[in-house]
Amino acid sequence: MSLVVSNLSVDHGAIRAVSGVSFTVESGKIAAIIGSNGAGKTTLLRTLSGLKSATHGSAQWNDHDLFSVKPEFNVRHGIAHVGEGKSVIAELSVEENLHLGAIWRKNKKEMKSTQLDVIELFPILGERIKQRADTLSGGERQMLAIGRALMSRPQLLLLDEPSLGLAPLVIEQIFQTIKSLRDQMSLTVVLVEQNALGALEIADTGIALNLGKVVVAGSAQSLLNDPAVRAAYLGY
Amino acid sequence: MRKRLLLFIALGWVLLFIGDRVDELRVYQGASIAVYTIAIGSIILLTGYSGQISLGHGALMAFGGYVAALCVANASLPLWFAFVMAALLTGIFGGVLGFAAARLSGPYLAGTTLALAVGLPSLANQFSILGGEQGIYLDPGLPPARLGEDFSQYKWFFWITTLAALITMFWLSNILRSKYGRTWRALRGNEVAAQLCGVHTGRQKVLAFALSSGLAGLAGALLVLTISTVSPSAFPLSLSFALVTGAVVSGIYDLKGVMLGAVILVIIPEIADSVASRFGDSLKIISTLPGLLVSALLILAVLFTPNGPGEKLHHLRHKRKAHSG
Amino acid sequence: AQAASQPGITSTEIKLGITSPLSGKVAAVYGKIPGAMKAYFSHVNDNGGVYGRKINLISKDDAYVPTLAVKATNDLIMKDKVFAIVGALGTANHLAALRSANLSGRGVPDLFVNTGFSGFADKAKYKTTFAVLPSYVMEAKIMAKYIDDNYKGKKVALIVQDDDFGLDAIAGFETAGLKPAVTIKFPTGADTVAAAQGWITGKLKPEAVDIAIIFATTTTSAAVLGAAAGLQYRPTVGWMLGSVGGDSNTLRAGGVPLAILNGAIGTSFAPDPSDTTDEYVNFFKSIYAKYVPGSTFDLTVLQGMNSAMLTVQALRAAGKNPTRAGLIKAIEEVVSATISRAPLPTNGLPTNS
Amino acid sequence: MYKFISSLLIGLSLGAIYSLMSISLVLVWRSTRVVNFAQAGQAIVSTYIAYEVVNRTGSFWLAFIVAILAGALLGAIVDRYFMRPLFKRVTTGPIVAIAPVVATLGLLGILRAIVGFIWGVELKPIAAPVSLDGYSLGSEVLPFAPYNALVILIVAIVLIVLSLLFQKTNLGLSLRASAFSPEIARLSGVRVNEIRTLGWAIAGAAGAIAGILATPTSYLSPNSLDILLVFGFAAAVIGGLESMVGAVVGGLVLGLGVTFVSNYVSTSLIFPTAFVFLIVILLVRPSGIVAGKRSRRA
Amino acid sequence: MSTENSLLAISGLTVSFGGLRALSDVHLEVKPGEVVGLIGPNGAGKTTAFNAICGLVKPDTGELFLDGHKHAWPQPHHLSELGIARTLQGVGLFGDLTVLENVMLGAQKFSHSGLISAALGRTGKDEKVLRERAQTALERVYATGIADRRADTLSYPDTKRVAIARALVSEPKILMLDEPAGGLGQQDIEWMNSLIRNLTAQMSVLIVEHHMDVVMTVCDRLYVLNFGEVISSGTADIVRRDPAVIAAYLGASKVNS
Ligand SMILES: Nc1ncnc2c1ncn2[C@@H]1O[C@H](COP(=O)(O)OP(=O)(O)OP(=O)(O)O)[C@@H](O)[C@H]1O
Ligand SMILES: Nc1ncnc2c1ncn2[C@@H]1O[C@H](COP(=O)(O)OP(=O)(O)OP(=O)(O)O)[C@@H](O)[C@H]1O
Ligand SMILES: [Mg+2]
Ligand SMILES: [Mg+2]
Repeated sequence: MSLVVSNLSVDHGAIRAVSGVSFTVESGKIAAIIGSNGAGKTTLLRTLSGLKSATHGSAQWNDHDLFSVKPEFNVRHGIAHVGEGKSVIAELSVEENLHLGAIWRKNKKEMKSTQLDVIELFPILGERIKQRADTLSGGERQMLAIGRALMSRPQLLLLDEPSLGLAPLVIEQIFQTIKSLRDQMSLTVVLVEQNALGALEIADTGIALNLGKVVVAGSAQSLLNDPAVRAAYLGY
Repeated sequence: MRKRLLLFIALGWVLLFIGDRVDELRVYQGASIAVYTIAIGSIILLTGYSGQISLGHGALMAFGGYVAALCVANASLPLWFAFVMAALLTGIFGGVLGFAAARLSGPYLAGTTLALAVGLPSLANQFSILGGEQGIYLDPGLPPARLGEDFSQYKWFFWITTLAALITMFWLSNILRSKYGRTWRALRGNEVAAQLCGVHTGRQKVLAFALSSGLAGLAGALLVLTISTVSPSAFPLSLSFALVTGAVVSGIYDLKGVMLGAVILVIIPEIADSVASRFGDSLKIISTLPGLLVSALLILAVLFTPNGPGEKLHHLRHKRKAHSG
Repeated sequence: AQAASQPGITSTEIKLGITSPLSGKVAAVYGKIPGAMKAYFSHVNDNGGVYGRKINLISKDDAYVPTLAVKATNDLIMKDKVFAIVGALGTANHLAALRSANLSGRGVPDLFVNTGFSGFADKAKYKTTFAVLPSYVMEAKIMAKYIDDNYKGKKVALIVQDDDFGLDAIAGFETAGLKPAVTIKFPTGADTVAAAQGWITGKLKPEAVDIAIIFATTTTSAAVLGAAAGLQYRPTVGWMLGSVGGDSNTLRAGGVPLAILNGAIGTSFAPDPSDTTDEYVNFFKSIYAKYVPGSTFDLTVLQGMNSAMLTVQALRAAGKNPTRAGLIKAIEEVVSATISRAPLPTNGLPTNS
Repeated sequence: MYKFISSLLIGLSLGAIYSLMSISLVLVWRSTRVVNFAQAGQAIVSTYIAYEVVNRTGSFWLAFIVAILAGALLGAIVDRYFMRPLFKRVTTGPIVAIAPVVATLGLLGILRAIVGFIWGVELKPIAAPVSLDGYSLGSEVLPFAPYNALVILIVAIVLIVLSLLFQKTNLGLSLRASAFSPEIARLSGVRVNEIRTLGWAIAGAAGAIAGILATPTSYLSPNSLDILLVFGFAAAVIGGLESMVGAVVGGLVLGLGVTFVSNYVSTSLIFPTAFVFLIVILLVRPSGIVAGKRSRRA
Repeated sequence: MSTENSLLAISGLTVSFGGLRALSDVHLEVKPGEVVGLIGPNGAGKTTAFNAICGLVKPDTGELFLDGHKHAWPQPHHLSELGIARTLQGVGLFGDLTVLENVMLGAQKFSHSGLISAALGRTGKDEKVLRERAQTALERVYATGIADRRADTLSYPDTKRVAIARALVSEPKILMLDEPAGGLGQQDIEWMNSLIRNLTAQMSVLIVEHHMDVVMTVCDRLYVLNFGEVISSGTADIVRRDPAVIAAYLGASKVNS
């Protein structure tokens, strides 16, 4: 039970954005992927969920080959992706955005209860439930995006910079939430973050990317203690 | 800038020289190309730059055509003045329309201009001064005597339309390169950001619509010159669509391709004609082929050179460089 | 020897050209004309042609749009180098073509234009143009006279297309001193049953008209009569149909019930195409059936074949070595006589259809 | 009074037909953000097919069903083999905004040419399945026949069925999500391509219904639905493009407006009326009568 | 409240959207040469306050003072003339314009040529002025090297630079930055800090930001919004220890770090 990525390379035209990346995330663990702007983090995640096609390499989630189907079917294998930059549908209401997350599941009752869980996690969404998503503040949208992904009750959650634009308290909450999702529901999380410190603090393993290549990988603790990592990504 | 002026003058000489060497049919086609050049230019300004879609430019051409014909037929004004009036009044009409249009976007604007194209010509029958369906005769007068005896009517039209097209293209290319062009492109991309840069977006959209209308009016007046008559049926919906086609084929964003678009609009029916005659003279083929070809071309253009031949060439050149380098 | 220098004339061929709407909104009505002309020319060609020359008719589509008519006419004259233009159709179109391509200045014969616009009779302006049909003005005058003779003082309504064709009719009725109580003008393409219901319930019925004249195309006649059928409406005296849209065959094919047609008064300047006793109709009909099998023979076909027949007569009259000028002269001198001898127009009187 | 009631009834019948075309345009707009000008072409093809069926079997209702199926199939084909490649290829530059408009116009031309080539320009009639004789009110016969009632009934059914489909099922949400943001919809497990094609198919069916219902009261020719397209589009814009109720409201408003102006002002003002209506309504409400809320700007 | 010596001040600002009150009775001022931070939880109304100042939303009540004088709420396109420039929370560059053109657009107010001279192609001088100003602005954000690139091909940090250059080029007296550091890596954040500090010689800065490093480093004073109300204000040190702010916004962990 694990996510296994091996020797993955991805190109944007002539630019090789991800180059020979391999790593494994054990089921029920959090992997933090850190790296500066343009390191290839987003590209990596988009490839895993199937939005972008890989040039080389493979990725397996348990027995499922992530690259064998279109993204809409990866969701059915329990893989949810929250895109970079508030991935919500602006023209739909908050509620519709949430329903969308569970749309491929037919069980309405289950959907209702999941929605309650999500609202408990982000109460502001409950207050704005009938509003169009584009009236939300930047941070509220980020919460909605995560909420939408959780609506599909995923086993593997791919999160692209969830802390972007969020208030410190909320970031902390979100990181705590991720942690508790892991602990309580044994959710596996691939967490891409600029906020390396926060991410590594909750993660089990850490991977630092630079120019598409893995520069350091190991337990999160070891990265936190690595002076090179501290200098490059943590700012102290 | 001076260089550009010289370029235009040189181009003018070349065109006139060519006009002297070819037969009359080509000269007539040349005049049509010049007219389409202006009309397509007006679409490029509007759609390519300010991002507004018009499916009703045929109606604006009709407006200009009527203005010019009225000036000549009723007020006996000289031709050049009639053309200036056509551009001016259509521009003003477009500006008024633009006040409504500027608040609309995308499909709403497309719908409104489409309704304009359908509605405006049939208004012509409401006013007897506009000559009903039969229209008004625009008497172009004879070419000036000093051009010689065998200087044909069509050559005269060719000179007039080509000169008008050159002047318009010179102005238009200047405007599109100036801060106006930049502003329109900007507000097409992000209206709020443009406002924060100090752009009065409403006013700029109206301005673009008015200028584009003015050009369409001028093109309409020149079109009327080449057929000597203005009547409501001369500006069918298909004309409006043809202009959009021409603009897309030219590269909607690129004034350089504009002549190409115009040439294609004129040439396609010719090709259709010769293909049809090869298939014998089935009336069905004669009547369906031109429509089929124009439509097919349009689709091929959006599919394969969506941003115009200019961009395509650019890419090819880069590829070649990349290969050789 | 002289003929060799004439455009469109070779020792074996006479090239003629026609522009007409083969596509677009009026194609359904007029699109058959070139085919009908070709049928007649084929018949002539198969019987030896004109002094041994075959007639070759080149047909161009103008979609009823003046710009396209100009282009097509220019192509015919300058590219295909036809000897003459025949049977051109549509007033606004042909006016534009005439003026822009300068037919009279170039001396290109412009024969038997298929429009009733009275202006084409102006020989000072259009030296080479000949109209064959009596103008719609004439037709309207005759109708007006008929009404005056038989239904003096009755309330008349006039339904016309808002274009040259309709304007001609209005002018004709006016000069004949008939003032319609109601005039309904509608833009081309807006002649649906719903619109016609509006005309009937909104104008004809409230005004209690006695005679309603439909001076429009078949589509309009069908729409109005269809709407009338649904409303069980009939003007107190009855309907009166102009020649263009009064063809009962077409109307019946379009589902207009026979009952409503009965008692309608039609004007037709050609013999009724369904009249099997008329020798010309039968003659044309057999030709058309032979060369265009499967197509219905209707008034438009008759009109086209008639133009073609006149063209052949004119060409014959122009002699063995036809020139453009000669052709024009021949028509002026000879064909005018021929026309008066020919059965067309047969009578100015309305026939019951 | 008779005149007024008649105008009202004519306007409603006319508006009902506009509504159908308008609904089909709204459906495509909602599922792919495209104004489908080819709809008139698709509808004309399915109506000609219906004409052939009527001719051969004499059954209007069989033809009606065949037309719906043909319309749906054609809609699906247009999306699958035409719009999808287009969206794949055209991704950057100012052309993106107008490419769909232009492409569907091109398709309209092609479909019309094909129809002209196969069936020619001669007018073809389709007889109405029920009587065209108006109901009477006292001594007056009204311009409202069983056929008009049938049309309005069908519009109502189409509206109700589609509204239920959209509001009570996930399909509506999937359609809108795919239209607004294919990527997010995909990430949520929506089979975006199939859903969009389905949207086009449903729209094609609605357009086919409009085509076959419009024909018995007029003729069929390669151009006979053009006016319907223009009015249907105007109706959709008046209605706000987003909702099917809006489409129907827009259709009825336009049908009534055109009829009243024609009957009370001038018969020749039909087309200008549509334009004036559009301008006036859009000046008051720039995104239609039944518009969604304006979005936040920054 | 004294608004005499402030560049910009708002008082009693209330904004609501339908039934939702996004801001209520907000007071805020910016003095010359000051960097003022506006912080608060997501949805507290920070961007809305910016939008009100910029004329992008219409306040229910409230007054605006510029240079100590009462001023009507401006229209967005008047801001540049009033000496106010703003960046957007998204980046808001014009994707198909080049970087230079983007920045030149921000300098539009220095161009005075009209349509006629543009048509005749006589705007060379004018354009040159704009170009030079744009170049200078790009130099200030160390982005001269990318002047000819199309804006939609830039890397994320570069877009942020260009957005700031476009704001700077109009020579504002007040620069409003909405989350300038959002999404930036550590090095770029440090660069941003020093840039903002350097700007204070020419202008005042009003900044919305969630990155506490940035806020605490560059801001002279802070206002904290929560549910549309100012719950705390003062210097960074005072605010970060305010229990209300900790509870509503910072969370316990930030206080000690
Ligand atoms: N659509 C694209 N086309 C071309 N190049 C791209 C595209 N998307 C990303 N790139 C390039 O690929 C590389 C990796 O980009 P990516 O977005 O994956 O980085 P990232 O680590 O997510 O950065 P950030 O922290 O800014 O989000 C960069 O050099 C970027 O310029
Ligand atoms: N146009 C609008 N219509 C309805 N509600 C709106 C609108 N604009 C903003 N809001 C609401 O007002 C509140 C304040 O929003 P605002 O964008 O000002 O928050 P913010 O403080 O900038 O948050 P963030 O830090 O997340 O960007 C939010 O709850 C938002 O949902
Ligand atoms: Mg990223
Ligand atoms: Mg904000």
